[in-house]
Amino acid sequence: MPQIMKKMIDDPNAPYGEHIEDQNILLTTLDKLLNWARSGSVWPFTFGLACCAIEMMATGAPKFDLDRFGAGVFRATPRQADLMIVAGTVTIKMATRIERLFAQMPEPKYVISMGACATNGGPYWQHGYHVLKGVDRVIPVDVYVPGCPPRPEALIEGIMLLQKKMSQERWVTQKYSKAQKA
Amino acid sequence: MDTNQIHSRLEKKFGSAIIALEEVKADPYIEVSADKIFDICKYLHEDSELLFDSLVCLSGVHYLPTHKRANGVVVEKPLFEIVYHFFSYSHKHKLTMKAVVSLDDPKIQSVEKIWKGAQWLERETYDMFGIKFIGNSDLRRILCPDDWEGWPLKKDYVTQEMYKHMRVPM
Amino acid sequence: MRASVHQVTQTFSTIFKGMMMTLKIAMQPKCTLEYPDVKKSLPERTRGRLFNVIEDCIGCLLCAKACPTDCIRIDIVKREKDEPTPRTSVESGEKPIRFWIPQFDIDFNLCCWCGLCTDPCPTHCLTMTKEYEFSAFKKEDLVYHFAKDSYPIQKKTPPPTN
Amino acid sequence: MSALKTEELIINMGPQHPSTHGVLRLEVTTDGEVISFVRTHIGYLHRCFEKHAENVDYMGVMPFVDRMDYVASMYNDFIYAMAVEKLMEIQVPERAQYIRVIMGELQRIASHLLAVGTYGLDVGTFTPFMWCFRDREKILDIFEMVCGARLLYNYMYIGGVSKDLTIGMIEKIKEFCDYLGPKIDELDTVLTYNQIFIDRTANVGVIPLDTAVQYALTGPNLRGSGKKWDLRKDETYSIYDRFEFDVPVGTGVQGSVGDCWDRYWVRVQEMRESLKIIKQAVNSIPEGIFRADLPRVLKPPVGEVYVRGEAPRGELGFYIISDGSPKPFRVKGRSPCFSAVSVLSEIIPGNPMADAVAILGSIDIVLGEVDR
Repeated sequence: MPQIMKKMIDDPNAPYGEHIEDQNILLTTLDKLLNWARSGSVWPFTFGLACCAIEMMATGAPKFDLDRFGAGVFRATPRQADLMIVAGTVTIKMATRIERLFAQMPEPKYVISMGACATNGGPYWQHGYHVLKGVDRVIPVDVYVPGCPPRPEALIEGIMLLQKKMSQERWVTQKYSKAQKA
Repeated sequence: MDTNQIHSRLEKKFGSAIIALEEVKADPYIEVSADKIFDICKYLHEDSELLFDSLVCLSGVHYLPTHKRANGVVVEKPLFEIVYHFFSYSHKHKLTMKAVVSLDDPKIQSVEKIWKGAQWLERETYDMFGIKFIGNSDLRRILCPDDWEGWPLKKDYVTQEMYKHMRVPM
Repeated sequence: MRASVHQVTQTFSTIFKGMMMTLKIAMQPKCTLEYPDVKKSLPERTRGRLFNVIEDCIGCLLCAKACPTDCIRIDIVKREKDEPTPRTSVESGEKPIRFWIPQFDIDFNLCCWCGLCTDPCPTHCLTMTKEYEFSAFKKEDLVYHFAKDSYPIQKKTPPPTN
Repeated sequence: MSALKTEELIINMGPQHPSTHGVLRLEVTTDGEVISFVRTHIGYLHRCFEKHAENVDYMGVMPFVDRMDYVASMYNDFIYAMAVEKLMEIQVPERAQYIRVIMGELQRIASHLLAVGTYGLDVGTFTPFMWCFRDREKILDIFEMVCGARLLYNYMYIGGVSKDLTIGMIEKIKEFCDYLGPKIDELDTVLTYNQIFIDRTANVGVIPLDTAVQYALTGPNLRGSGKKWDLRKDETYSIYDRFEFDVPVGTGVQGSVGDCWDRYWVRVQEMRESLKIIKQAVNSIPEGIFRADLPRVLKPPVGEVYVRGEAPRGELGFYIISDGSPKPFRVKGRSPCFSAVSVLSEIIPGNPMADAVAILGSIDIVLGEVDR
């Protein structure tokens, strides 16, 4: 699996940035600005596999409009997407493709495992010889959305959870703060 | 024409190749010997009385010694059953036909020349059971990856432990 | 020449009609449900997350048998004769509880939300709530343990290894 | 100028591609624009339905049947329940038959709305997708009110339906029928008779009738090629003989018979016919029990059955072999989309890439059913 730049992240539930030694006012505000921009425009990658893909399309459709979160722009190529919503059952024949597609995505990339099938094999875990028991066996997953299929609101809640997690990250501090270099 | 009339008509034409007509719960079927399958299907397709112009479904079934077949006969030797469902749009009648193939060398003639749709159905049966269809122009696995071990739908199938670098079982 | 003129006028007229239709609909009220602020009032039969009132559960294992994906793992231990057998609550028919239930886990990574487990339950303690917002950062948070840990005997069947 | 040495490219369209309606991979050999050869790869969503059906009891197979054609899962249950009932000779009560027809036809409209909406996306328009999904959400609300789930219902049990249809729900369905009629006419003005859409789909991907029969195409794909064949009318099952509706057939109005426009037009007309059926069924639904009382563990007699019905995508059939035990011995799902995908490698060559996308959208496939 490609070496992912370590997302320096604290406990997502902890309040913002308490325990970083080098509290530089400039870097943290830059971080906040960067995170606000990034989490406000998470571009998902059209990656519909099975039934959850229909609910993902329903989330993009007018009733549960995903564009209100800036995440409605479904990009078809992995090069322009920064969130892969694995929506549906991951079969073994498809797993090798998922790895390649995940590797092709530009670096700050996130994965939402939508539905029971992508999380742990779902209803196909017992006799599904061709089903991969959970997508986190091939790619790292950030948020698990339960449901079979999850309601569109559950997917939106999952994306909001991801946005909360993204806003905790500190790319700028990690790159320029003195504490890191020492 | 219902299954009995079709059975008598086939018996007149092919004699011993038509093994039996089974009056089974819900759907009667005709059992046929496997090596004459191509001629029988050609006759079913071309005969003016039958005109089966659509092969609706082709499925494989695997029996182990303790299992009971649809007509209640308990199987002694493990065998494969290939079931053909035909339908005729012009005469509006249907037919279920079965052919039995032994397990050690599962071979049967392909009917792809008669119904083009049969190619994929045969490929799927080959993928699931390992029954070779002689004459199928492109006999490859269709659902499982090409380097998958074993025939998944056989009753005694055991999943392989690893596929490339992924653990298959739970 | 005449055909191509007809073709051009035909194109513009149909597109114009389409655009007018779109403009008319753009003026109509929106059908968007602003999710985090406005939550849909779910109908009464909605099948959300399962919930089990453990006090009413008599450990009959009917739900685990009915589940097509075997995602309910129950572990029951028979009570001795002399022990007092508590009864379930009034509305569930006051059935005697003859088993300790040290483990009642529902693994929502395997559940298929079909509702087949709620039919055979004799005391109706296993029902489907309207809860659907419980995404998590870790997979283990989605395995829900309903058994009370105060039971003396702790014999847990391990979940399938991942 | 000496003949330039040209070389054909092999491009993989899929398994992740916005227009393949799921995980289908077309290995396309093209000289850059016109496709000369297509090799279709499926199996990327093979979820071992038949292996599950052999290890779960008859009622437990229902959730897996739901997930075969996950866009029209109510109709999969309908046909699977009919197959088991024919095997066990169960008499389904009248009210349950009416509820099944109402729910089945609502599911057909929802499935066609999705097919028509995504076909608009394939051909390049975005508005019909939004309108179709807005209307489809109204049907999903009805389904959620009746059986509790939005997409995979597990609503039809063997012997009837799992929950009754109350008066309030029947009112909601009547309300929806009046709501949808004009909406389909709106769709017509925006998409069906839009000249760009007609130029993109007429005379494209023509499937002649004998090829359609050779590849066992069924449903809107067969009716688009001019064959008036609908299992609800010609091989009547359940209570479809009590409703009059007519079967739309492709006549080559905009181009030739059997082109993409005809298949699309057949689906739009079928939505109107389904509305007619629902209106008649809702007005004449009798009172009574909604499920025959059956033992919890169903043990059908030894034997086999093949039952087929007119699912939104074509003739969906279930071939069930039972050996008397509570678990089916073998269940084979005959999927209409499987034969629809097999015809691709014959009709796509010779068309440019953009038309291949239009043809793929017009045969309306769902990969859960192709790969089972």
